[in-house]
Amino acid sequence: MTQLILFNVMNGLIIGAFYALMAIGLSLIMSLSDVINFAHGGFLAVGAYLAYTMTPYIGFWGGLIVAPLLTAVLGLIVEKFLISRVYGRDPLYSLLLTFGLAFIFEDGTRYIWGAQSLPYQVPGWLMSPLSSSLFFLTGYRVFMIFLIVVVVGGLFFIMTRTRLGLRIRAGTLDLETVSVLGVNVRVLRNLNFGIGIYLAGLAGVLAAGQLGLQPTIGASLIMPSFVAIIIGGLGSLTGTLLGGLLIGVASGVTAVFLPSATEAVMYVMMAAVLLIRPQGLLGEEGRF
Amino acid sequence: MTKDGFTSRLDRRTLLKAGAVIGAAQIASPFVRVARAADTIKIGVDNPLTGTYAALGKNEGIGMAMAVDEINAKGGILGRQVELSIEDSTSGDASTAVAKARKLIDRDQVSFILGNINSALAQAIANVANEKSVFHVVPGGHTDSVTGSNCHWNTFRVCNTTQTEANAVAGAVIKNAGKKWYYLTPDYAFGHTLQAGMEKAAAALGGTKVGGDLTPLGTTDFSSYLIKAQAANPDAIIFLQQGDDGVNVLKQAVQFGLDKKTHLAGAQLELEVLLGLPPEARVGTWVFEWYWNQPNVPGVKEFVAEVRKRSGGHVPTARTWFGYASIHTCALAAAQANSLDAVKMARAMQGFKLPPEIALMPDGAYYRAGQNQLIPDLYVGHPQATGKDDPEDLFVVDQVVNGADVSPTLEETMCKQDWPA
Amino acid sequence: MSFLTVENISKHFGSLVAVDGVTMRVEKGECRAIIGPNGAGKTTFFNLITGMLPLTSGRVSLEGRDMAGIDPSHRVKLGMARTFQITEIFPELTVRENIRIPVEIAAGLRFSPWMPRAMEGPIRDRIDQLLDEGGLHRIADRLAGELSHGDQRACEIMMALALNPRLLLLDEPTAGMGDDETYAIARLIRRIHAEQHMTIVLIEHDMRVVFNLADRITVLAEGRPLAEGTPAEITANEKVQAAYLGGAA
Amino acid sequence: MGNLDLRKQSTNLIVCALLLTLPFWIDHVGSYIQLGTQIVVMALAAMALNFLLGYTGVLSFGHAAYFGLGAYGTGMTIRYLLPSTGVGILVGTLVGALAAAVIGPMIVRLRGVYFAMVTIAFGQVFYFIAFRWNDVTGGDDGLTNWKRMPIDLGFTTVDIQHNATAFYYFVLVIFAVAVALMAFLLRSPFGRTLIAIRENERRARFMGVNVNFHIWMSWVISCTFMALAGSLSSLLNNFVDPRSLFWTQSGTFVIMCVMGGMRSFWGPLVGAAIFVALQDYLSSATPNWQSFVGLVFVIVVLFFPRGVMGIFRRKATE
Repeated sequence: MTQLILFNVMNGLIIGAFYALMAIGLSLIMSLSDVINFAHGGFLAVGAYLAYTMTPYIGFWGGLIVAPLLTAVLGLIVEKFLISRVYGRDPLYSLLLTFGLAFIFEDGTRYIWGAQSLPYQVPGWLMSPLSSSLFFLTGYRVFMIFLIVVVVGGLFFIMTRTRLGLRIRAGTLDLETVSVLGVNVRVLRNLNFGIGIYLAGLAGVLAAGQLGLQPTIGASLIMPSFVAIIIGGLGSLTGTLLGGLLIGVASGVTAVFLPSATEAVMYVMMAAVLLIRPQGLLGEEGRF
Repeated sequence: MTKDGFTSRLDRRTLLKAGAVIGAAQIASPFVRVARAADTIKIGVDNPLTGTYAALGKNEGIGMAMAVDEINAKGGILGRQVELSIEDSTSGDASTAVAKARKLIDRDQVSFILGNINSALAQAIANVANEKSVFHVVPGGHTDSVTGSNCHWNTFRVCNTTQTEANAVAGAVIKNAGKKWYYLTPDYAFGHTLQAGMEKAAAALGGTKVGGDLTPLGTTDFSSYLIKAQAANPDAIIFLQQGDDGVNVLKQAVQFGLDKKTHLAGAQLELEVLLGLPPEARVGTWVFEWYWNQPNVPGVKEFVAEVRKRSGGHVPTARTWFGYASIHTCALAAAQANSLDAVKMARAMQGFKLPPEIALMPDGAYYRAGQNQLIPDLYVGHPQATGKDDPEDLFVVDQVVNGADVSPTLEETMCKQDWPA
Repeated sequence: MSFLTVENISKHFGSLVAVDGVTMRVEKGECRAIIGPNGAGKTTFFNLITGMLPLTSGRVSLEGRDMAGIDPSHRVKLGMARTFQITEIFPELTVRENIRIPVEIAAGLRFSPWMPRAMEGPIRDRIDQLLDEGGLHRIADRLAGELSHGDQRACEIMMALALNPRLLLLDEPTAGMGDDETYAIARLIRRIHAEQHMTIVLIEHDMRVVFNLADRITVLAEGRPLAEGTPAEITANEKVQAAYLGGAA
Repeated sequence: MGNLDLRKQSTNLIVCALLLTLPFWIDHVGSYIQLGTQIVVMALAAMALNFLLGYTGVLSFGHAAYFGLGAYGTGMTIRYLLPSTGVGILVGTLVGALAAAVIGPMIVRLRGVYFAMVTIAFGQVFYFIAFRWNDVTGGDDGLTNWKRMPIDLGFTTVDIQHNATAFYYFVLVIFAVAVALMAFLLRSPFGRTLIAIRENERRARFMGVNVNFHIWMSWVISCTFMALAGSLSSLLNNFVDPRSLFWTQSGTFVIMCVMGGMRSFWGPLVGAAIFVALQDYLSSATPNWQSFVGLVFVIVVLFFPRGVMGIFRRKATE
């Protein structure tokens, strides 16, 4: 029994890291642009499909590098021509816009790549478990964690050490002041959106390695990401990371005792957090 | 037929054909549409085009369109051309499916209604069709109740009941793996009945259940279930997930190396799922409901060739055949009864044997009287990582099981038909 | 006991000290002006009094009642009404509706799902009276968002007055206005002060307005009180001249 | 002022006339009566949402949950407790109201996108309950094996079970009562206080309005009418399934409000009519209907943010 729980805790961390990757991208966009990007799952699917399409030509590794970048470029374009047009208006409109885009993305991927699940192949040596007793630790999952750690670490570096990151963080706190200081807010939001979408694209490629590649691949990941953001603290990246890991572990452990409550448990956690600490675990007061 | 919408093409083609019958001179006339509407026989299709079952729905659609063309080429139904009215039922929104069924029946005045892949939606449509007394064919929704406890006189089903599938495959799993089974079952009506069927079939052969979990429909990460399953140390893990869930769970099980520690098996497996799996995950013991590579059955080769023309080179799956057989069932029912009256047609189909060029299986297939369930052959076997002669030849049939031998008896199905007085 | 007592209040934003130990007493019926250079913490000071921001330390009391822990909306019920530096009105409603809402709230109808018959007349009269006093009758049926800056400000002041406050806090009522508008607003405030003996605290940049209206003046600089006194005393105060008036004059 | 009143009255009259005569003309415009009933039900839902969205200025993206609760409440009452349509509606509506009342305090402190996000997340809780609690709700298969019952009025029985037109008028009567109630509330001092919050929350707060409490009340009222709409929708289909509480359904309600015009009382009705008819048409016309629905969202947001009634109104004032 203890072993089973331990397994599930570790497994939950792996799933949680994945939720966090999604959620951090969403959270970045939400903090700076006040936009809930419902199309995040759609971008995720695009990233996965692009990687699938490119793999025969540039291999798994090439796809892993290029596909998220291309997705980010698509993100930059969508932001520039569509989403940026609703900045400054009632947040209602940005929600509806990305909601509509989510429809278009899902249907578009189905139109281009078909409704049939596609087999996305990961190099053979990554596919096997590392050890026979810890069989759920496949090479791929360990690699996934490694990559997520590197990327999230890189993101935190960008956010705390580079000019772009400092401006984004300042912008999330007080956009007016930042614009007064001569920062081009349009460009800032555009780049920030691109970073968020890059993370979605990367999550897509990683997801395709262990899930069937179908147009709805991103849809089921959006809600856990929301919950991760709410639990972790609106506007706090560290909080979002923590939130993702927490719900991953919680649903992993719940699967042992009460499998039918694996989703419910994260919402119960969310309700508890909202009651006790409405700004989220690491959120700042008054930032919501 | 490429990936873009088949409805639009279908409409255009049927329109042209209808036009040819009415007379070339009238094609340009604005009244063609009206004339066509009055003269054609409409078959309503209420099947998924979007969501999880979109791929299956598309394949059934290809089979349906092909059958319609064949029928029209031979003069149609009762001398009238046939036209499909296709509605997207969505993959799981029963309210939409019901609304669409009512729309097809009330507004489009269809003579037949087909659907659905999702068992729940199939049952919901069956109830509407029964209320309106419309001849209904379920191409591919498997749950037992449709031709069992909730059966209707007017609802016919092409695909098998879950119990039949379970009976067909249970022996092979016990032989290949052993008697202790752990179930991973999708948490909805289809999954429940399939698991019950497997348990029953296994019990009859001395198999036991060592554990099981219900997984929600649409689960993406099955790892915690797999960990539990592995901990129970079974001879075989029985996967009852379908579609995308099936792809996800098998892909993850094989990544965990479970195929090397225990036997992976299940009941129904579809070519669509195999195609979505990476080669190393194409493992286990399963049952197919129809398979395209049957070199000794006459007519199959031609059928495959024709489907390839329409699907961009892809082979037919069981789904394609379901759609094909469903439309032919409608045409045969009308021809048999020489009427479009639903009661007469349903009476005419009791015990009706499909002609071999439509059944396309060694022992043929017939609609069992009193239940309206098609009793076909089933194909027990194992997948292969890559096809030898054809990349889509991914299944090896070890044994063809005659459905008559593995179907539950009419009493066991609990079907009580509610014929109108 | 003074009407409004502010004792040694401070507000820190992290390491930034916006208001640093300010004490002020305002008597009933007094018109007090608060002046100071930009960044002196005047608006923060206002926000502390009205409860929009929590105090870091110190005490605010109205007629001896400690305001600690009392929500801004509740402070309104206790008699505090305010306007904002950037006019806060209901832009998509007409001026009449803008006035009507606070009148109904003041009449205790904010939860009322219907208008009691007996209240209809008095409420209509009160709205008309306020429209008259604010000189808003001519524009009563126009959308507030479409009005000139001065008219919007007059509307906002009348909305505050509609609440029957005993203390009126005005944050730069003439900011960004031309001479005519400034004059009209100043006259409006003077009339309210004179006719209703309203206690008024106002932040103002325009010294003509300040010296015209205020009974006493408090000068803030860098969050600290620099001086307090009658207009004449403040004019004479060397510290103030050095820090503020000197530069401005 | 006089002109405006006249126009308002004429809008009311046109809406009433169209709805009352719908069964007589709907077949002639290539549609069918169930679609008409569907439009009225969706219109009620959209107007219920607009009470919060358009008149209190609070952005809920999780209203489908209360729609679904009403539907399940009604369906389960008729199936398990008492085969009475009236009791079913009552229970369904109360269940929705109760859930909203309990959840309200947890969310009224939030604003804007955060409010939207938390309402979605809470809505999902109910979705998962309906989805996972197979034994009671039927899970993904939906709640079946029950039917709306004829209404016994004592002196006569209205057969809404088999007569689609009778059911349409039954729904229309409930719609009329609900809409009249909402209109009455919005024209009261309470309603004006809500509008004050929409217009300027800070101003409202500094007028002594306990904003969070008022938002809570508006939320509960809105969700109650939403549950009523859900209840009617379950009766329309004799069926409920978990997708009626899925968050994407909430988005559909929001677009109905925006498409019709959030600032207009009848706007959501117009939006619901357009959206339901359009979706019905598109999903028959093309398997790629989702793209077109998505495109409608984008076009409305970018080009018609004030909705159909907004366009009319602008034209009229020009």
